[in-house]
Amino acid sequence: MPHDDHAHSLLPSEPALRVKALETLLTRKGLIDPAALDTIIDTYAHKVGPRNGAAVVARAWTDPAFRDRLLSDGTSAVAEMGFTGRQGEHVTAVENTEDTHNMVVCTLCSCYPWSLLGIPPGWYKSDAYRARAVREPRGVLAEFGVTLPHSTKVRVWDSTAEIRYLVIPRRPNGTEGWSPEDLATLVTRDSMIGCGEARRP
Amino acid sequence: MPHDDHAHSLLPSEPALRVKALETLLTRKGLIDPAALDTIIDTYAHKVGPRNGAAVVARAWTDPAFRDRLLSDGTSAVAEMGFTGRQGEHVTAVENTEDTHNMVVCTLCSCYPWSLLGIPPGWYKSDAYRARAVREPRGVLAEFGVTLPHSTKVRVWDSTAEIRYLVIPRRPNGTEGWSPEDLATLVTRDSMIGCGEARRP
Amino acid sequence: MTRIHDMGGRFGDGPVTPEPEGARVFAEAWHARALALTLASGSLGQWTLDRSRHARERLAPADYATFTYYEKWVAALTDLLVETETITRAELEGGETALSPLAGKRLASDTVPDVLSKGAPTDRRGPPPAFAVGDAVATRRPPRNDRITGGHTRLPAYASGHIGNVIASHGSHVFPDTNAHALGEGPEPLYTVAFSARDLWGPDATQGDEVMLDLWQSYLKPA
Amino acid sequence: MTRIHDMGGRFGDGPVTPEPEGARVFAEAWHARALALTLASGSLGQWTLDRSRHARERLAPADYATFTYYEKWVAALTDLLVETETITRAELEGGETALSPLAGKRLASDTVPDVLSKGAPTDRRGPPPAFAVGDAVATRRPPRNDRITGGHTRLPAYASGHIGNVIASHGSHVFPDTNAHALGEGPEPLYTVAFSARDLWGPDATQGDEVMLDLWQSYLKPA
Repeated sequence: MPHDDHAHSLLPSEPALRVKALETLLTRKGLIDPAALDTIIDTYAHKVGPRNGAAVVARAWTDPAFRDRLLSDGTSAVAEMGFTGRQGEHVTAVENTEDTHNMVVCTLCSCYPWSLLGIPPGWYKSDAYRARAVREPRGVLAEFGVTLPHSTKVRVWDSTAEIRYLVIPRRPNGTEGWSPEDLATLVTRDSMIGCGEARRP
Repeated sequence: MPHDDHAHSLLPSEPALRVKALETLLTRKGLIDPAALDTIIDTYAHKVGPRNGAAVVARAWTDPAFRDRLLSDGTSAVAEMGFTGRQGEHVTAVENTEDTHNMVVCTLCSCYPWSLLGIPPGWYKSDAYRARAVREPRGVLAEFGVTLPHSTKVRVWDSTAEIRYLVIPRRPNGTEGWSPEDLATLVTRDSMIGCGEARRP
Repeated sequence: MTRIHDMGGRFGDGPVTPEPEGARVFAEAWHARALALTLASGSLGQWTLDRSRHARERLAPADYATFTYYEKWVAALTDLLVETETITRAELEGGETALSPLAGKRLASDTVPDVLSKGAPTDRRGPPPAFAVGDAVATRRPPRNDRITGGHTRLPAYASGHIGNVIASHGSHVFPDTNAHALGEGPEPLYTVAFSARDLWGPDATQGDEVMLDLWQSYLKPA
Repeated sequence: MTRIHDMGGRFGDGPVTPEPEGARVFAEAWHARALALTLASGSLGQWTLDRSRHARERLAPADYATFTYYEKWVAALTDLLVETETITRAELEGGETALSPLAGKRLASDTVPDVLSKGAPTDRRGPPPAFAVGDAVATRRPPRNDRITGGHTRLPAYASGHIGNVIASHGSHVFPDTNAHALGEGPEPLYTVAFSARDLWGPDATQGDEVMLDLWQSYLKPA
């Protein structure tokens, strides 16, 4: 798109105006502090996002004792690294192997491990993903460019309660001796949802 | 609404224009004869409608041998009266009694006995009716002003195949000796779907 | 659910709004044209009734949920016309057009009464029925077309995986699951099966109330 | 299905469209405001998270099927604000307004980091678990809230009436079916149950693939 084009009209969209009107009303009633909204937005726009999960994964790849703690009690293990809070109160980590590929969905709404991955991407919240991930995970994976052999079993985790699932993707070959910080750069958001693999070095 | 108001703008609606465009294209290609459309419309607007079903019901009320034939082989019995054809190829009649109230729906689309009742009313085709009639028939009946005692069993017929169901409502009291023609005036469309009762004299 | 159309038992829809007995058959003139256009196009013989039902079911869920009734018909009709190459996308978009090779099959006005009053019965010779009136049967779970993934089927989700009793046997009828997909009429025994409303919906349903469905033999197994 | 939101397994949706890893968290500025407004309003304590989920599920099916994600959030938020009398319809329509008695509970900017990083765990003391890891269990059919007709429940229709195996036991957690309806937290044992994909979907699924769900004890019985 040329730099002088706008993706949308400059006229605010109808939902944008409605949200603004609601915010104004709630502010007038003393129910909302707009500065608090700014802080919430800043948190999820800049502070809490997939880099958290990537740090967890990279540490699990390099620290076997941590990996064991993560798999046996995900909530405590990620809390060690300071990752706690909203939509991450109860964490279970599931590990991809040659035999098993894990994939996460919430068919009933869009539950997602915010404390580790931030706000879910649009596709995770889409009807198509919610409807299809449980029924045809391999078809969905193909749309992400991932093809698994039939010998790899697919386990789809439908997040129907407050347990939030983090997928530990397979560590790429050729990364022996890498630091956790360098490894974390290979860990994509999609790989921690189970819709992708970690980047190759 | 004052007589000089229009229910809708005089500007044709978008679907109206699209239907018109499709008709024009099909006519140009020689696939459609607009006069045939007129004949189809005239058939269902003026000729085939609930008066057919009402005549069947009134005869069943007054002619015990016909009633027996209607209940044992609905298709043949209504064919005797000249009611055959599209969306009425296979007819089953079900009779309301003090013990049993029958009600018809098509949850998957809007199957309906056209040859006997014509084109279904809007509510029959609505999501609300399709979704609710099977689960809470008594709640739906209440919206039609019909309240049944708990001792009356409700049987809902979901028209999932090409069998079309005709409900024979209960004959109103006080109609002894009435002619079939007079009785037919008491038989409403809704009563033959099972969402109403016959009119009282 | 199988698809968005399979809404039996769904919560969240509002009240049913009765209409006066004398209300117009077609609320809008275009509704009548849409219906007639669909019937006349169907008589060209390029698709089956089952396929036309499936074409409506296949509409995008957001369209199915918001289109009015006849908008669904016209949208599905257009899809069918293009899929069967009866018309082309270019023609739809206003491009040049020519007489169709199917023009000879055009429904003539004077044959309409005959065609409508003849209808298209779906009873056929078929295999002997495996079940008798009175038999207990269990419906297939999940509800699915077992020949075509995501294909047309007439077992609603709400009645899938339940046990009912055969109350009528209708001989064999054209099988929608094949007939909608050009796999032939594949006639199968058809039954009416009665289910306890309590079984289907739980204790909110009134004891003794029943729901009846017409189900083909391959949807059923002995219970 | 229970409601329109219960779409697991539905056919008819298109492909999933991946997004670049670096895509903006909020595609539109108003998305961010909608999310923040929902979180800040929730912290007033007038409803539970379960009730807010139910408020989204209760949107009219046509709205649910066509609203964008954050439109659903804002529509449900508005419904909750009015239902709890936190705001009035008249205020929404632009009428006069006054300071709310709940103003003292307003989420302050400086407490946001604390509130978000604390979260709201849902594990509770509760009854001892009736099932152990390895047990076979059958899920409730139909899927329903057995206290409130049409109420909130977290058993998806596709997994209802199936047999699976308990693979994890999580102690007791707040029970959404009561907590969404002001019937208390009613903690119940929560399990992760594994189902064979073939059982759920039929032979189109790959042998050995599984679907796991987190399910509360009252959704389950011994199999």
